[in-house]
Amino acid sequence: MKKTPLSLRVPEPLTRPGDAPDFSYVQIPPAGNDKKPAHNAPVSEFNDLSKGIIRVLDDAGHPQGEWQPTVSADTLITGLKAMVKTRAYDDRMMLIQRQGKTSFFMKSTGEEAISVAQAMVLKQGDMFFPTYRQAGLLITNEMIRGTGWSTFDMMCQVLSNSGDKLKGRQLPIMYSSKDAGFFSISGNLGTQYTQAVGWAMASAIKKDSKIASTFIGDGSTAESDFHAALTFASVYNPPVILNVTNNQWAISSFQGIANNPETTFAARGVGYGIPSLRVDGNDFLAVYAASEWAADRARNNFGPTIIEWVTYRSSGHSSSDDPSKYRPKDEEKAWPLGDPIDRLREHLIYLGEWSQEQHDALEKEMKEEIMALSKEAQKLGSLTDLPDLPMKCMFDDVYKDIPPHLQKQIQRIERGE
Amino acid sequence: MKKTPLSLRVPEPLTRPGDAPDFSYVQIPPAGNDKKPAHNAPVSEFNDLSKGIIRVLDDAGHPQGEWQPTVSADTLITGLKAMVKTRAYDDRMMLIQRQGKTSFFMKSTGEEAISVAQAMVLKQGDMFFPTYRQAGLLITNEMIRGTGWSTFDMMCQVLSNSGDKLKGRQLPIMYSSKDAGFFSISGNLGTQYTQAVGWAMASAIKKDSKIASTFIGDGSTAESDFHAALTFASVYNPPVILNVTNNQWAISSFQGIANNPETTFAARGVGYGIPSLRVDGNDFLAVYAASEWAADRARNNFGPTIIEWVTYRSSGHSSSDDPSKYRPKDEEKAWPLGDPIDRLREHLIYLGEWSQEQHDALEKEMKEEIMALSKEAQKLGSLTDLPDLPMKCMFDDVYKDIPPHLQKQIQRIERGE
Amino acid sequence: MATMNMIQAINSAHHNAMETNEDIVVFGEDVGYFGGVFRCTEGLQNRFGKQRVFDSPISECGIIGTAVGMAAYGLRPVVEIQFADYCYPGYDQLVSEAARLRHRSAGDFTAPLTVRMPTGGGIFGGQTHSQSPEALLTHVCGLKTVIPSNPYDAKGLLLAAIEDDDPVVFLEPKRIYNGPFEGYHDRPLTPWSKHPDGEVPETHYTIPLGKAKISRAGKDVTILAYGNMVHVALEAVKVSGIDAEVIDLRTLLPLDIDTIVASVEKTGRCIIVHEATLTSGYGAELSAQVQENCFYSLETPIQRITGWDAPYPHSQEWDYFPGPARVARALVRAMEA
Amino acid sequence: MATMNMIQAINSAHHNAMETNEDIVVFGEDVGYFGGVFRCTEGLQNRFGKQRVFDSPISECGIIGTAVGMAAYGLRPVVEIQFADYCYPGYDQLVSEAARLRHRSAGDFTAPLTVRMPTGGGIFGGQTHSQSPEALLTHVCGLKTVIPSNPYDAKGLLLAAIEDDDPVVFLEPKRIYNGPFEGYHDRPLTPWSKHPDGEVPETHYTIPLGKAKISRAGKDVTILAYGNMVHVALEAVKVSGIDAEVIDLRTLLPLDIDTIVASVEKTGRCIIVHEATLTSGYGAELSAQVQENCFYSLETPIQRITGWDAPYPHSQEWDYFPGPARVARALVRAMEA
Ligand SMILES: Cc1ncc(C[n+]2csc(CCOP(=O)(O)OP(=O)(O)O)c2C)c(N)n1
Ligand SMILES: Cc1ncc(C[n+]2csc(CCOP(=O)(O)OP(=O)(O)O)c2C)c(N)n1
Ligand SMILES: [Mg+2]
Ligand SMILES: [Mg+2]
Repeated sequence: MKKTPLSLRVPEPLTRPGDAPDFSYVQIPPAGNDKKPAHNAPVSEFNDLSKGIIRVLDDAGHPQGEWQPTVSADTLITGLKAMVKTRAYDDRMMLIQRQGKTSFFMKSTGEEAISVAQAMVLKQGDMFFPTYRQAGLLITNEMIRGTGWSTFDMMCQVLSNSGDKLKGRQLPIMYSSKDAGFFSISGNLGTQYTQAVGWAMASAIKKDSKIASTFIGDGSTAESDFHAALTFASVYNPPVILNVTNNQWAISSFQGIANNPETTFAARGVGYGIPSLRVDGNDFLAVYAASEWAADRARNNFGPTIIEWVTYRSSGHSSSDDPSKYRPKDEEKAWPLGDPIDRLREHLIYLGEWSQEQHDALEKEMKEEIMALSKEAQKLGSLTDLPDLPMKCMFDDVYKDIPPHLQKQIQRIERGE
Repeated sequence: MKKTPLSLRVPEPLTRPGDAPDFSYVQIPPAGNDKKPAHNAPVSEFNDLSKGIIRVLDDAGHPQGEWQPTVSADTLITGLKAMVKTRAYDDRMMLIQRQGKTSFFMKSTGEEAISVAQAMVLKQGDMFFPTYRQAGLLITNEMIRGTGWSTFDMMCQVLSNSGDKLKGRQLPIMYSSKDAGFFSISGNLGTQYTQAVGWAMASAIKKDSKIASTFIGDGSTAESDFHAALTFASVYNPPVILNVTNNQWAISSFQGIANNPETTFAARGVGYGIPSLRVDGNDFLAVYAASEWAADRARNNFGPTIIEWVTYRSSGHSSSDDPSKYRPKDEEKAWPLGDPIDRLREHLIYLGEWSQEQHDALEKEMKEEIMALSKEAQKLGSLTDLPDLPMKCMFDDVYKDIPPHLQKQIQRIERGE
Repeated sequence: MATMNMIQAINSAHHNAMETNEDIVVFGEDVGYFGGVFRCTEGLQNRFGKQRVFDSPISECGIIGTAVGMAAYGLRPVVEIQFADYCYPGYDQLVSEAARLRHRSAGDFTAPLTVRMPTGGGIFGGQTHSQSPEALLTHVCGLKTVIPSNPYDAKGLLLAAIEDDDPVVFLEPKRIYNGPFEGYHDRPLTPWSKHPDGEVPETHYTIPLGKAKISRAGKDVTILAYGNMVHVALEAVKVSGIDAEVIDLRTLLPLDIDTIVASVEKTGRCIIVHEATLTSGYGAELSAQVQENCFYSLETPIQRITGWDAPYPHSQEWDYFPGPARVARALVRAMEA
Repeated sequence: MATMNMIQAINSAHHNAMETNEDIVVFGEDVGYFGGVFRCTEGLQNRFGKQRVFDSPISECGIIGTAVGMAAYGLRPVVEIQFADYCYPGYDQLVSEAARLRHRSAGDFTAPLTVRMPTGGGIFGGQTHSQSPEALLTHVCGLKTVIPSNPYDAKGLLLAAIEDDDPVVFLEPKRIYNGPFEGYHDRPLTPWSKHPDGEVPETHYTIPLGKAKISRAGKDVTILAYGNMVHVALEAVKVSGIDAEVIDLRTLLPLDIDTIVASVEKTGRCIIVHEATLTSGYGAELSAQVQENCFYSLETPIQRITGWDAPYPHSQEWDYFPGPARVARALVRAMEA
């Protein structure tokens, strides 16, 4: 056998700044193609479902195939509203960051369907373990259940102002709302994945009926916690949805730095013996249906499901990022699965339940609502105009009770040391 | 849909002490059944190869099918000798431990084919990153290449005596021999897996022709490094063999605590987009063939291979372990894939290249050789009879040069502090 | 009252805790059917069922990470890391998650979990079965770190740790599981049954976290020690004949500085003993605090008698170990200087 | 000689090292095409090719673990952990592997790798972009830990680290990437171009590891500082008007204790400043060593002025940060007591 000299494969995206966008690497099957398996189907039935892309809405906005969810137009309109509101929120808060009123912000533009639809599917009492790109969970929860953090609360957190329920402790967007079923976001990537599995194990141990759902980015699947979570989920079969948001980018690294082209993130799950779906994340109906399927599966004690959402991070990674440095400008416009808001709007118009006029009005309304809220929120201060938190507030909640050594540090501060 | 109340699945082995052994969970296909794919076959060709068990020797010791290696009888006899020697070594050193001459020992009884055959396949300059259960790598290397550590050196390490090349620093069996292509064993499970991938990446970066091979146990696949290694291997395609020794047990935990029955350890690899084989680890010919296939693949720059070796840990986990506490007594006798030495012996006898008399003579010879060596080694001391290492030896090699703060600690010792 | 070694005392604490609180779950490598490699969880699975006591995959990351999630749900996980040397793969979940959750969520979520880890050497375990990582834990605000020196304290402190609403790391000095160890590896070990602190109630009791104990009153030098080093220190007092006060810290964080200061102000001399490596060990913190609080009382320099800055060696274990002779010599120096 | 900020100096060190040594490879999250989120590796991939400079998966465990393997092969990996706060998932590979390999194999295998990590706060990064984990590194025998305070030192120390045959953690105080920071967040930052230590040769030079630098000579108090706190200390000297000697440690392990002792013996007073949390911070070790070595010279207690024992807060960042006013007050106390 002739020897090829060894060399390292260093994957590169198809295109870089200056190139025309090229998404030929994303194989897009027609909508309605895939079977919907039984909740207790053997893992072998998921070989194909974890490799293709489950789609419901076709390019014309018509629903197709077995995965069509049973969902009322009202529900869909609520979903549309929550997506539009999330986008308006993102845009406004990024502006506020640009104005220097806070330190940092992150948007989920283009990925709104995922958190909004899944928030609608899960129930009060369930627990999400999100990343920083699921603001839609909180916004939807407020809209449909009115529990937990409001959009106003989120704004105050972003501003670190006197209305911030986290007392200015966390970086903007690191929300936490137990009442909304929204677990405290960590800055350390991946850790929430294992915790969600633990939370779901606890629910099972207590013979409860609550389920957990957690999110991770394509890039972050490389973290150790991804593996720990899948291993424990594989072994103990807890009621958890393990979402992988494959938005094609991890800051400047494309998804090929986390996985090779011969597989998918969902296919990883099958390797662990866990049913796994790969789904069009920009198709509200597909997200709703797959989430509902996984939630039902979990609630019926059939165990975990992995769902890879194929989507695209339309905006920069964060307020600190300039994506034009590493990917073609306007790449998001070429994303072949479109925009989730546009696609649900088209579907509703096709159903005769919505019109472009209504849509324009909705966008205007949400923009104004967010604008008004953000003005209110700024009245409670911002990072440039810090609330007068007593220094000792820093020491609260380090422990349940302030131990002697922290008391002494407070005294040092009080003594003017 | 009727709701099942949630509950945690806590896997249990089929049998426990007092029960009759039951290996019905191990599905054993006939020998010779499997295709041998091209070295650059797409990952999809490994779906079946990662689920079944690749076997060459049938129950009568006759070789079958495409995976038969081209290997001379002499080579096989060398392999047999190395396996018998490894077992004699293990037995003797365990005895020495029982006599209190050292603190600890671990055997690889029943798993000898894996390290012996793979040591024969790899070349001088390649690097193994083993666990504590691959003493056969060193013993074989000495036998066929005469480089690196000898069996005598291994004994001295186990005894922590004045011949110990590791200066008594490491727990017994934590060998290290660069010249033998045997990386320093770590007590922390799994870490060698990622390192092997890094070493292989280095070889590729340098356009070298050397390959790496690493081992991990079924239980230890749960560690974070397993995932890091597979992720990096999936992305950079380095020349590495990723062996998983599934010997059914991890101390007292059965393999079902690391994976669920709907998958295999090899199937994990396919999920990562890495070609993966599941092989009868007690079939010397199958081990030889699969190792050769993976080594050729790596050396030709086609990248990593994962191999799950289906085998059985016949002895206790270590000298500190009593397996009768958690599994049926004599479970090893019921192991359906037999004993690797017996099976190769039967095959050689079938080939007309070996006889029971020769085998008995070999076992006697190896026993005596090991006994003689161990007597020699004990002349250099043992843990009960410690060599007079100067205290400062402890400080050597913490850094390349002894830094001032360690010099001061040596001075403290010298001053009698 | 029964006679228990430290393993039995720890086991008994689990029994008491689990009987009264259904939210306590116990898991870790080999802790289920087998009862743990040191047998601390023996019999628990049989008694409390597999849903509450089970084996875990070999992933310290997964053990601590799932425990954080369970604790956030409302359970009280008590997990075992097989050896403290193996806590590092789970260190991120401990430091960045368990320790931070209450603060970062302003009390919205909490992580009341207990992480048990056998610690320390003296068992010819080589470098990866012998380390004492307490300094890597005490630097982490949000964590509490506890280390008992005898069966009575082990049970009372473990029950307090389990009932504590903050994450607690519970270090178990494995060298003294079976008996107090004065540091003479070549002499037979006295079992706990012959020691007053081997008398352990079978019923529930707690020893408050954050309170040290004076193991021996004395007036000439203060010795700060914890875990197995308490016994080494007591032996060093005997050997040296110096009337030292031996303080068993019991909880490293939060530290009972008041007891320490009162003693050092009395004695004017202080020695710190631990088995972990010297540099940036917990002894450094103790030394700094004693110096800060007792500067004007100190007659001679505070000394740290510790393991050397080398990986815990296998055969040279007793060269590494800070035994009674070394501590006794330090006592003499403390009086001379 | 050119004017460089710390990012450029670090970048320049990479260039010099990679030009002359083909065995140097550079990788980490976003370090390849993009050149790192702080741009320290900008242009390296273009210049040295993708086989030597590349993006890595987001796995600190994988980054450090593969680097250990590469180093064992014979390469010299220089890897970036995007923020020091994220080193924990790779901590086991650092502590149990990189730091131990030479010793446990008696020199058979070694791990000459450099792990770069931006450290510290002051950038409104919240608790997970602000931590200073140096004490968790200095406790690890077998590792060296380096932290520069200016561009000139950054380049020379980084080249020394890369050329060192032991594993080195190179901490980069991100608050001073662009200019010295005296601790006034509300004043404009002076760029390095206006500072003498912003003059950096484009050619290769090294600054030996283990040697501290006297940043300001003085006779009344010794201030021990490193990284950005050196500038805070210098400012505190100005504010207080006290003639303090400021020692920039530069290497934390091995520590240049001789320079420290000489200074404290002269001044009789010592203040330690760091941004990390107090308890079991590196200041504890410094305090202990000063006390052990200079007991009879000390006139007043050694003080530690540090971050408080709380997670680094977002909005209260400047309440947490040990700024010049706090250090100045400590100087006054040091003189008064
Ligand atoms: C443990 C850890 N390592 C690195 C980082 C820095 N970091 C923050 S976000 C990010 C990229 C994550 O990408 P992906 O998981 O794809 O999520 P996305 O941002 O695309 O939603 C990185 C590397 C971190 N926060 N935590
Ligand atoms: C990080 C770490 N965690 C735990 C241990 C303790 N330990 C040593 S061997 C072992 C079982 C390993 O089982 P497996 O991987 O199946 O290998 P086998 O012993 O069967 O060859 C455990 C839990 C360890 N050495 N390192
Ligand atoms: Mg992404
Ligand atoms: Mg095993």
